[in-house]
Amino acid sequence: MIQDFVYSRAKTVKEALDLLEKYKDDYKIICGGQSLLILMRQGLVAPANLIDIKGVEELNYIKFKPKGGLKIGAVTTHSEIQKSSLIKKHYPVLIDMEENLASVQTRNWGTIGGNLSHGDPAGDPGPVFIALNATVKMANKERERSIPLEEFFIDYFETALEEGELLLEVQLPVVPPKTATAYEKFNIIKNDQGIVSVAASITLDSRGSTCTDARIALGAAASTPIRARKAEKLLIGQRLDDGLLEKIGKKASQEADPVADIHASEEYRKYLVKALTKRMVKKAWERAKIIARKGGL
Amino acid sequence: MDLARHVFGTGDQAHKDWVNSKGLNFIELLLIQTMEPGNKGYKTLAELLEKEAEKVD
Amino acid sequence: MEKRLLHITVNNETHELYVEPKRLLVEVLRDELGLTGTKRGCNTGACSACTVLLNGLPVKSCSVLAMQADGTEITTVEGLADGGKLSPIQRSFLDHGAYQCGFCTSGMLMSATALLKESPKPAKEQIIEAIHGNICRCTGYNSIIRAIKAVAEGKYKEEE
Amino acid sequence: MKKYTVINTPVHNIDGIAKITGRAEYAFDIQLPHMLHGKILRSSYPHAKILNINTRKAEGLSGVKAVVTGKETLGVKQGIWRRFKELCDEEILARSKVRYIGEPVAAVAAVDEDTAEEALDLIEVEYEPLPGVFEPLEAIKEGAPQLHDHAERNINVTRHIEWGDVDEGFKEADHIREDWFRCSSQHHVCMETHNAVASYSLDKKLTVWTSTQSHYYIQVLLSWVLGLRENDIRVISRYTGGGFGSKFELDSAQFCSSLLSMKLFRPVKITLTREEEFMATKRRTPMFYYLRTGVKKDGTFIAKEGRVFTEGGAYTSMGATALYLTGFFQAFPYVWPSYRYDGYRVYTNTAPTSAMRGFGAPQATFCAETQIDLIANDLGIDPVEIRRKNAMYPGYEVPGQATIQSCGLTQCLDKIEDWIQSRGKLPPNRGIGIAAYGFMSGGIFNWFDTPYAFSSAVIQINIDGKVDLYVGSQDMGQGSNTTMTMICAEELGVRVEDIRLHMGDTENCPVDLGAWGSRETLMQGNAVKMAAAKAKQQIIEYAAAKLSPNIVYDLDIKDQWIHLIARPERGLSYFDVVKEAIRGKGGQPIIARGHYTPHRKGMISPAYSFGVQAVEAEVDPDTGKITLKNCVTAHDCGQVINPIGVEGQLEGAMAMAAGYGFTEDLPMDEGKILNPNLVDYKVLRATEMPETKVIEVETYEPEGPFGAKEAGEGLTNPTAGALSNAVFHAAGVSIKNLPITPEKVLEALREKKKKKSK
Repeated sequence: MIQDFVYSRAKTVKEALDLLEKYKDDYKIICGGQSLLILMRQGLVAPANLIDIKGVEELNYIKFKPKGGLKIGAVTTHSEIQKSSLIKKHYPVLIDMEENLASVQTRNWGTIGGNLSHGDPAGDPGPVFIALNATVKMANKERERSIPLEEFFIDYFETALEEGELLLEVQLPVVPPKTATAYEKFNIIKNDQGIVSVAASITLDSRGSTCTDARIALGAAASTPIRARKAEKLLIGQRLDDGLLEKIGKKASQEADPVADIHASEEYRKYLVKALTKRMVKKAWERAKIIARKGGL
Repeated sequence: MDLARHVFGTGDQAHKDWVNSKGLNFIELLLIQTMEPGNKGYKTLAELLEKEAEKVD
Repeated sequence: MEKRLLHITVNNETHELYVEPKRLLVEVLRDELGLTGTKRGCNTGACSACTVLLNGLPVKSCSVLAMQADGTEITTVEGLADGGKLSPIQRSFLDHGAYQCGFCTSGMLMSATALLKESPKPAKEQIIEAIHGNICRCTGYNSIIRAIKAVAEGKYKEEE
Repeated sequence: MKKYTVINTPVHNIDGIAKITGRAEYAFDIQLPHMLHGKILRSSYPHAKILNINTRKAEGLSGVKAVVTGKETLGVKQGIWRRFKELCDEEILARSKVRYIGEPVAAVAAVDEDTAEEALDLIEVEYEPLPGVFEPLEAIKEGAPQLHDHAERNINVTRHIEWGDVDEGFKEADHIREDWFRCSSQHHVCMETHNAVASYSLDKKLTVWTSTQSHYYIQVLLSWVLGLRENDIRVISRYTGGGFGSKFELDSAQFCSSLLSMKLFRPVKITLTREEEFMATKRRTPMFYYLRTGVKKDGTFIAKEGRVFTEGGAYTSMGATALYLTGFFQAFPYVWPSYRYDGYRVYTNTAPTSAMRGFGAPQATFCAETQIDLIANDLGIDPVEIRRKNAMYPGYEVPGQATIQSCGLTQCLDKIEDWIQSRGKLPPNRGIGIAAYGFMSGGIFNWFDTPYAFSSAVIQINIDGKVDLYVGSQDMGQGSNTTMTMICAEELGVRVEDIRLHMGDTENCPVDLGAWGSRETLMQGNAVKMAAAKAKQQIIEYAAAKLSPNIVYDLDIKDQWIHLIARPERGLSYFDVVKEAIRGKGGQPIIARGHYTPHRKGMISPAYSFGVQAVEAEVDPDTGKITLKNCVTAHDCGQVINPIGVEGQLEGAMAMAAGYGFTEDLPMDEGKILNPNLVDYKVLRATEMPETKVIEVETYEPEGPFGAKEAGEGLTNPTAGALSNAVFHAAGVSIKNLPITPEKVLEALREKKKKKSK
């Protein structure tokens, strides 16, 4: 049963921030509410005030600038991202990710801002955006600030959002030349949340043979999406071979700190991190190689 | 043997009490049957039933 | 709890009613408007039996606050058979036995309707993806997939 | 004229239009004037004494109309095995002791659901927690906590099946295999959760709208626990949103809404939440299986010994039947010269386990078919060959148990072998596994102790030729309404649209035991056929006078045309004759009755379906993940009545059984189910379904209507076994512990590697 609450609807960012200020001691923000409403029905969340930002149109956009990169407004739905030709052209991995995120029904109403603010370590966008070096823009009544997405996630269902603060936008830098990203989650029922998920972004040198930069992000492998930095280091300046992949996989699974639940043991999750990391690095590497061959992006 | 099956099969209090009153333990017989090979529980019970039958004749 | 005014258009009929803000769209449709064709199969937004079209897009009416649907256009299963004529997907469901107990059927039909509107000739993968969120415990899905495919292949035209 | 005009033609489900337009009104949808809403307070302890229940605060909450506890009931220990007093052990509203988490202890009626739910928190229950026991092999040990006073060592039911000389058999065997298997639980996950609207009126009559597989059982059980006369209770169940074995026992929604309504003389509706559904509406019986099997070098089966310990949960429920059937079907569908089975159902402090589609047979088939492939592998014999060598055949007698009349098992094996060959060489990490199976067409047992025929039907033909067909069978989606309509139309010689079916209402439908054990097509079908034949006879008598046939001519009706069999062109319109017949009867419509109760048909069932299923699966060696590619089933269900229906049953059963095989499970901690929701409980989605193919092997079953037999439940039996065999052939590991999760597969693969490297 959903507990009673006072419902207020914001139409603009300013209205939203005023409401956050007004109700600061006890509120929840609802956008798509695809996760929140379940928690409220189960009585796990019972805010005195519910602030609805679904209708804040000024936060519903997908913009791309060849220099500035990509900007996605917080109330943009998953479906809008999935169907964006801009994103398909410049960040195809996001389409792969969205196509496998929950169900059509959820994607049609759920939003990217809501998903990230929920702070679920098993969420799909987290690892992919981290691999793509995303930053998030937040604001309260006084100021705006931007931080790297990997610093946004603090703990299970806990983010850097402070009281009175609203997530406004996700920003992605332009993808560097000869770079490609791959993402996969492991699950038993397709489109379920990943038992473990891995995103890898690989940048190759001009000849497309050795790795000059790498970002590996793991989902559901710790209390937040995390980067496997030690594994990344192993890649720099290297050429791809099975021996290297094995080492990277091992390292990544050592960096993972998963918990056991009814779906998988801790050990199995670590093993999956290894298997998926190997696959994603290889996949991203091969994609990057093709890009390098074509020259440029 | 079939009678033994009937006795175990119904497993109601009347049958249990009768078997127990004959110095065997109904539950033990059941457990022997499944814990040990060779159909022991039933054989034991069948023997008992035969003895009893003879008495009646 | 203070009730709020809700303007909503359902199957081309406009309604104005006062609802508690905590009411879900599915509750308003079933309990207030008596449109019980839309079902509820779970409490965790996992089964999609409650799927309706909101401004043409399939959503789970158990995962949308009624107040969030303010000013939108909703289509439920009751809105599919227009003027006494079954829609193509409904006729195809009949021919292919794409339902058994019928409890997930409304949601399935809404998902299928939205898919065929967005891409009239979907590939099998698209069909499967479109109904992935809808649980059916009876049919094993394949008859539903065949039914949607048949419409996609033009075997069922809109009745004149 | 062709043999049948209706049978074996694809017919739209007669409820189809209602279901695809949202007009079908389920009990879930019922809204009555002045109706209240109820909620049930459930135990959070797996095992505890109830010392006291204080309802004062709850009753004080504004909007609350009544609270009931076990104290206010007659305290009947009810159960569906009415013939065996000790097996009736469930009060539904516990009075002195709770035995599983989720057991009802009180119920509230209020003006709306939220208020009722709020009131639950205000009910103060004083428990004295008792130590619990959760595993059968623990519960049967000396000194384990005892759930019921009458059940020493928590033994609830035992079953013994034996024929031939097993011990001699093992002496003759060239090869003996012993294996332990663990069969997990599974939940029915009906899309419509259990619910009921009860309305008690001042004239002491109770009407209950509910979602059930047997309105008759619910009527009888309610009269027992409420102390009302059987026929002062009317149970209505027009549409049922899935059953699968979960909806033919009395449930907490039906009982509590009735109690509250009788207290308030107002309609009370109780709808279980999905969580309650998982916690407290019965489930598939988990089993620990020990199999010892002896065979000859050439694969001939010699002797088999099976021992089973089943997790009974807190009450008997339908578990006693599952215990017997799993033992019987353990030896199915093969010829075993000697067989011995000992089954033990053990009480545990977990949600009661009961009937679920297949009724013990899927567990048996998984273990048996997995072991057969291991034996075939040991001996280097082809899996199809070893099954063919030992397959049941028409006329075979299962000693002391059953006589097999129709049996198309060998033809099914041939068809599956052809398909396997057509697949050619498989890509790496792929495998095809097969499993043979059979199932009953309704049970002959009468533990419910009904004095009525097992199935009855009534027909009334009106002046316009429209036929009112009254049946007691329950359509829960399997399509029996359509099947009965088709059987009636065929026998009577009219069309489907000439028939108006009446069902799902104890007030105007004759008794049928309900939709379980795959009984409707054969049993209700026979009753309908008999009624139709009698009605037809009456019509033909009138026609005979008109057509004055030479005695050598015989009359028949086909497709509304009453004619001389030898000269079909000579005849009369069905409609004309009906008009005259009714006038001739002094204005009385034509009325006929039919009934069926199996006699002298062994211990189990009048007829058995057979089949073989092949599952092609791929195993990812890096993660252990299983992907289903193909599922082909060759099935002998006798004469097909409605091809659309049979196909739907096959595919649906396969999806449910595949879930049992590799995704569905009910993990528990101290008796608490850890995944009581559809996010964490994994049913198959459209994305997991393989290509499915159905090959009909038609036989004629003399006992069945038009030669038909079971085509619904049996199809749940083979999939888990076929899948485990597919994994065995794809990856070389055999998982004997359901469900076959990627983690288990991967672990087995790593074990195998270790062994190799050593």
